[in-house]
Amino acid sequence: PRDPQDADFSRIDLLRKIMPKEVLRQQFTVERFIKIPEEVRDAYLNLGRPTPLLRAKRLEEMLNTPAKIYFKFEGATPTGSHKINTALPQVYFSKEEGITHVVTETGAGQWGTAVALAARMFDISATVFMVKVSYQQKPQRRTIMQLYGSDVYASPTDITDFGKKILSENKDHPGSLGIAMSEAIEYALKNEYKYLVGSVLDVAILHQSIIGQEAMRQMDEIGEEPDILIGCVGGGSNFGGFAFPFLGAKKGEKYIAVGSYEIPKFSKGDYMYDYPDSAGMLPLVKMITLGKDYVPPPIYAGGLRYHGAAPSLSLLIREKMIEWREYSEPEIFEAAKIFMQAQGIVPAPESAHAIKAVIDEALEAKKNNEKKVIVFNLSGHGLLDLPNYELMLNRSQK
Amino acid sequence: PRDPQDADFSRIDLLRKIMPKEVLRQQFTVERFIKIPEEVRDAYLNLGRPTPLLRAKRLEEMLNTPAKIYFKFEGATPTGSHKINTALPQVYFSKEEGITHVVTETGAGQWGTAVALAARMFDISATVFMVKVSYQQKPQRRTIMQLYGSDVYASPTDITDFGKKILSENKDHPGSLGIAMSEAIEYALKNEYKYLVGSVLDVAILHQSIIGQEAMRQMDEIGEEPDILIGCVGGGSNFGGFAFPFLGAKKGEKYIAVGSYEIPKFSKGDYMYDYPDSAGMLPLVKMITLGKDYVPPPIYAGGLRYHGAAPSLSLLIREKMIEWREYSEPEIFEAAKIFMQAQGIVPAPESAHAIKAVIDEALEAKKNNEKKVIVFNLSGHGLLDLPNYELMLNRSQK
Amino acid sequence: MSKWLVSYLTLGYPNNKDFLEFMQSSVKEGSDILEIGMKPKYAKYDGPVIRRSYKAVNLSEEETWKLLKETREKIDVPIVILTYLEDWLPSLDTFLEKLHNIGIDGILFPDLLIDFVDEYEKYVNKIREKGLKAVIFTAPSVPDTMIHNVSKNSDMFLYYGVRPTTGVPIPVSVDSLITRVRTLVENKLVVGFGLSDVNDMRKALRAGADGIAIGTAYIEEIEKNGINSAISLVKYFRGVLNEF
Amino acid sequence: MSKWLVSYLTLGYPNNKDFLEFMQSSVKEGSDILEIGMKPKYAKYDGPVIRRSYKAVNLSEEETWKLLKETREKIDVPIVILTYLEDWLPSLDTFLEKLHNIGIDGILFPDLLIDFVDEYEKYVNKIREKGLKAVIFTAPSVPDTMIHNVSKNSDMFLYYGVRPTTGVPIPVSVDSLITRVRTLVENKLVVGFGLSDVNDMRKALRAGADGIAIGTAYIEEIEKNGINSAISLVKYFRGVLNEF
Repeated sequence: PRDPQDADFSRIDLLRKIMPKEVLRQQFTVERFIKIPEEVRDAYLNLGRPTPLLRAKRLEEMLNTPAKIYFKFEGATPTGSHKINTALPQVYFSKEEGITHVVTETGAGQWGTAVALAARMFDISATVFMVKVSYQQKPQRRTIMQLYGSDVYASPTDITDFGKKILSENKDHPGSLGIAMSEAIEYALKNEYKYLVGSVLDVAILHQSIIGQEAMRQMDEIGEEPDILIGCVGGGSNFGGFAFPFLGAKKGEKYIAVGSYEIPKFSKGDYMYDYPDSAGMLPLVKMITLGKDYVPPPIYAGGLRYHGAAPSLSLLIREKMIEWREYSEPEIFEAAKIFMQAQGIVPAPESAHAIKAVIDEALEAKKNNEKKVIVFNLSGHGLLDLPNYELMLNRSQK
Repeated sequence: PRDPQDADFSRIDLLRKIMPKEVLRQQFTVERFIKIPEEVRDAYLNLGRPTPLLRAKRLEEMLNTPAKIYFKFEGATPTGSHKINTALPQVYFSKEEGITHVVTETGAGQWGTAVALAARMFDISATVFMVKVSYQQKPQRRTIMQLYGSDVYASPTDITDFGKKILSENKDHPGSLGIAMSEAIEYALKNEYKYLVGSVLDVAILHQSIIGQEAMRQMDEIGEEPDILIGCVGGGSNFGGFAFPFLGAKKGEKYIAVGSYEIPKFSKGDYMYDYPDSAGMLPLVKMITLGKDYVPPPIYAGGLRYHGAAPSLSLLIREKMIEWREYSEPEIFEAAKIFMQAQGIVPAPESAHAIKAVIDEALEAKKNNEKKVIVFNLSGHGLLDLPNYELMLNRSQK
Repeated sequence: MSKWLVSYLTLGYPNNKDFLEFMQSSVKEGSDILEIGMKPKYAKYDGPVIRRSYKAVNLSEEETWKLLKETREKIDVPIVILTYLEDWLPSLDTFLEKLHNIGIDGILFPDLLIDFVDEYEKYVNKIREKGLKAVIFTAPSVPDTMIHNVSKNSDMFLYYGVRPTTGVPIPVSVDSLITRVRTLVENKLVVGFGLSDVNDMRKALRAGADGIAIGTAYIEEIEKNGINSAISLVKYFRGVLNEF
Repeated sequence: MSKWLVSYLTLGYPNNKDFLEFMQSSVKEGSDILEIGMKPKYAKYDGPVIRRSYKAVNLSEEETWKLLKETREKIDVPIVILTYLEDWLPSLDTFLEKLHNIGIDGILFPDLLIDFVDEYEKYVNKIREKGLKAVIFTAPSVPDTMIHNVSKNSDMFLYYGVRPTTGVPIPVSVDSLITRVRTLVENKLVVGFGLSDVNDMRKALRAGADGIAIGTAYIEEIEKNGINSAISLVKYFRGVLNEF
């Protein structure tokens, strides 16, 4: 990470002020393995980890492929996505440091939900700044957070200077992730709370590596060796958490990171230093990026509406150790439908990107008559995205 | 079962015409165990069965109880409730008999969702008559069914004589479960399709007994002996499926069936012959009932809005082998919130009734300092019920 | 010992004359026991065919007893009356005495174990007090232990109805059902109340049933082809039984 | 052999006179090697304190070289220049020749392995060609195998910066970090670029570091209490090193 040229303040120094110490330490660790604190393990257990590794047998049959398809189902966690994996340790370390209150922002709501639950589990308070349009359009996400006991504000709010400034310019501002983040950081600083970060940074990938660690063990238990590993990429934490352990253990021959065609970071992005956040509050990192000011089109896979990819993932893609794909919304809608009809599970639109790549690889294996073992990360379920699916359904019927 | 006095037609004979033969055979079987066909086992596996048996450790801690609390999580199935357990074999037997199309009705949508998925998995068509108000208020349930590939109609429709008749009397009729069922049966008869039944009948409980069978095995595996078994009761299939195997194996000392205070069948119902369906199309069965014409108040736990309880369950309650409880909506909302905050999982409002009983029993165990082992069936998740929770939340804040 | 054929007809169906003729010919063609249904107020556990036969009958009380008496006089095999206990509760003593007086052998209440299970012994004793035999009706819905206990308590034979109602061919696994119940029953076992085709009959007999009760099949035959055809059916069933 | 104290100051900070005085006194108080930072266009990998020192300096190119020459003449311990390769790429040959001509010993480019990793050997060779020593900068983000390889290729010592940036006390586990890197480095190992308190220093030394580089601490001291206080700090750190 580096600070921007002619920085008005040091972003790296800011990290130190807003992040829990242990989280920051882990962000910059070089340890190969970091022990999960017992309290966090208990919390994982309590929420039903390990998540299941399932075989998508009917999908194989529908595709008539010689490939075997397995998936790690992170949607089986109570908050419906992998986000809880890093929310828990971050909240735990906060509490260990005597912090009584954590703050974050959320766009589509999955990260906010995870933080809200983690805070409840370790009995500390949480405040979530939720982008106002999401707050209005995804009331269910807001309801869950509230039921978990968090304070949820529609950002921009009038409880931060930054929010007030935005509102004074436009009373009806719909909000943005950048604004929500700025508000969250300001709110954390002012109250000496801690701010939690949901993706992109190495520490988030580190915490998510429980996905890949579990999956490797589960594959061992059923005696399968993976050939192809696939995940979708928003910031990169679910992909990295899933694929890096396999990569590190040299298990697998092909790793595929799947992004959105509408947000073409892999095909059109540059590899350069850029802000991980659109607010420009965090230190610059070197990554594949469309630029922090890039405005992602409003695709339904809200979690992929991100301009960059985590530095480690970006480097591995540059070094050609990881391949990438980009799929369009109609393609992933079809893939999601096929998967639903085969396995019953409504995938998150984000995860449907991975599914599309899985289907392509399975068909490729069929063409070549190869008995590949494909494993992918189903990072979340799409039960709270059904209104989006309905819109896609209506569109596809026209 | 019996036909009504002065019946215009034999309901028992109608069963024969509308239900798949093997389903009917199982309805009246006296076998202690019935083998699950391999194809159905494969389908269960494909959908992630066995569902997990989890320990609610944080709930224990929050209640500071010496009791241990376990729950069987049927919400882990892709359709989010136990309903798929009987939809799968019913569709499978239909297909085996050469049926290409199944029909059913659905109120809140869980049963319809289960049938839609089961039909897709065995590659036959499904038509679901969904009560019009639900169709409009629960578009997400409708969307899932459509994504699974089913035809979903808002009942009353103009594709059945019965629907047409209702519509001619009131163009804007909101529909009812009775009307939807009548339409489904008429539609099935006219087209020589088969009609599938979601609860109350013994065959549904038989199929649901996979819940209890799995749970017993899982308890054995962790070396625990259950003392108290708890489930909620709509028609009785999730409760029966969960508790009867334990009862039959003489595992446990106390079985508690939990209903809704607002639908006081246990406290105010009679034990008598009554129609299981409000349309009066099915044979009379002897059960605890508020009468088929009883109109349940609009509580959020839609699955408990039923006038009776399955005959076998009713008898066991009469014989005092099973206890009952009834809880009000504010009570179960509090219980749901406690559970969410302890375990993260949003319970279905129906299942929250079981949770309330669990909390009461755990507190009783605390009072008596008894190390009871409580096991309950979390019959479904409440992710698609969040709008209801929001209403409850708003109401409780007033 | 040959297997029993228990033949049923609703009293007065399709009319008094044909009823009497069927009864007499039925014995001639091989019925071992006759069952006679007395039209109830509410045929709770009967299927649509039997119910149709009740509807077709319109005898006054006087005519009912007269016909029953006449039947008894013309028939020399045992006669068992089938009717619902519920209907006769207000005047049970008188009713049973009357049956005994005209020489009826036994009585079978299909609702005895279903609706009066807690006091069934009281009624069985009452039936015997009045000089009649108490034939007990059981079904798959009756628990195993109870079947075992009542089987010893039933006079003449234990009646086991395999289907939830008569005349509706609900699919049941007759072989496993009878194999199972045979082990429970310490008495003659007559299977009926819904047996509809001869394959099912053969299965029941192979599984150890001592006899078969037929009713619906006769009524349907009478409806379609008249009394003579139904009499031929008795002969046919006798033939099937004689295979064993 | 005693542990090395490598002391850093930005060229011309806080002014030419004080800079020179600090450099000379620093050697007197026990610095083994001096590091001199030349203000870059963009101090990519420096923390806020070092960046403030750059901002405070405003030397023309001519003044820069003059001051550097003067420093060299007054100092008899090795001098290593710290500056960004990126800035000097257009005139790298001239730049290196000039450094050599005034008697500078070595050069350290913090961006060499980060932004020019694929061609770092080319630049190391170039530095040596021009008669200078190439001190290589590594950090936790550099892969283990690369640390091992470049460590053999670094002149004088291998520089290992433990924190992602200078002067910001990001929590790191110095002991395990240095224990680990010590096994990889076949060379003298100098640890710095963010070491801020003496506990961390002691940990690094205990874990096998051959020396410690200090910079941010001096600048913060100068900012707060002036040049003399910073000189006392050199003495203090020397004392800590002498414990080992």
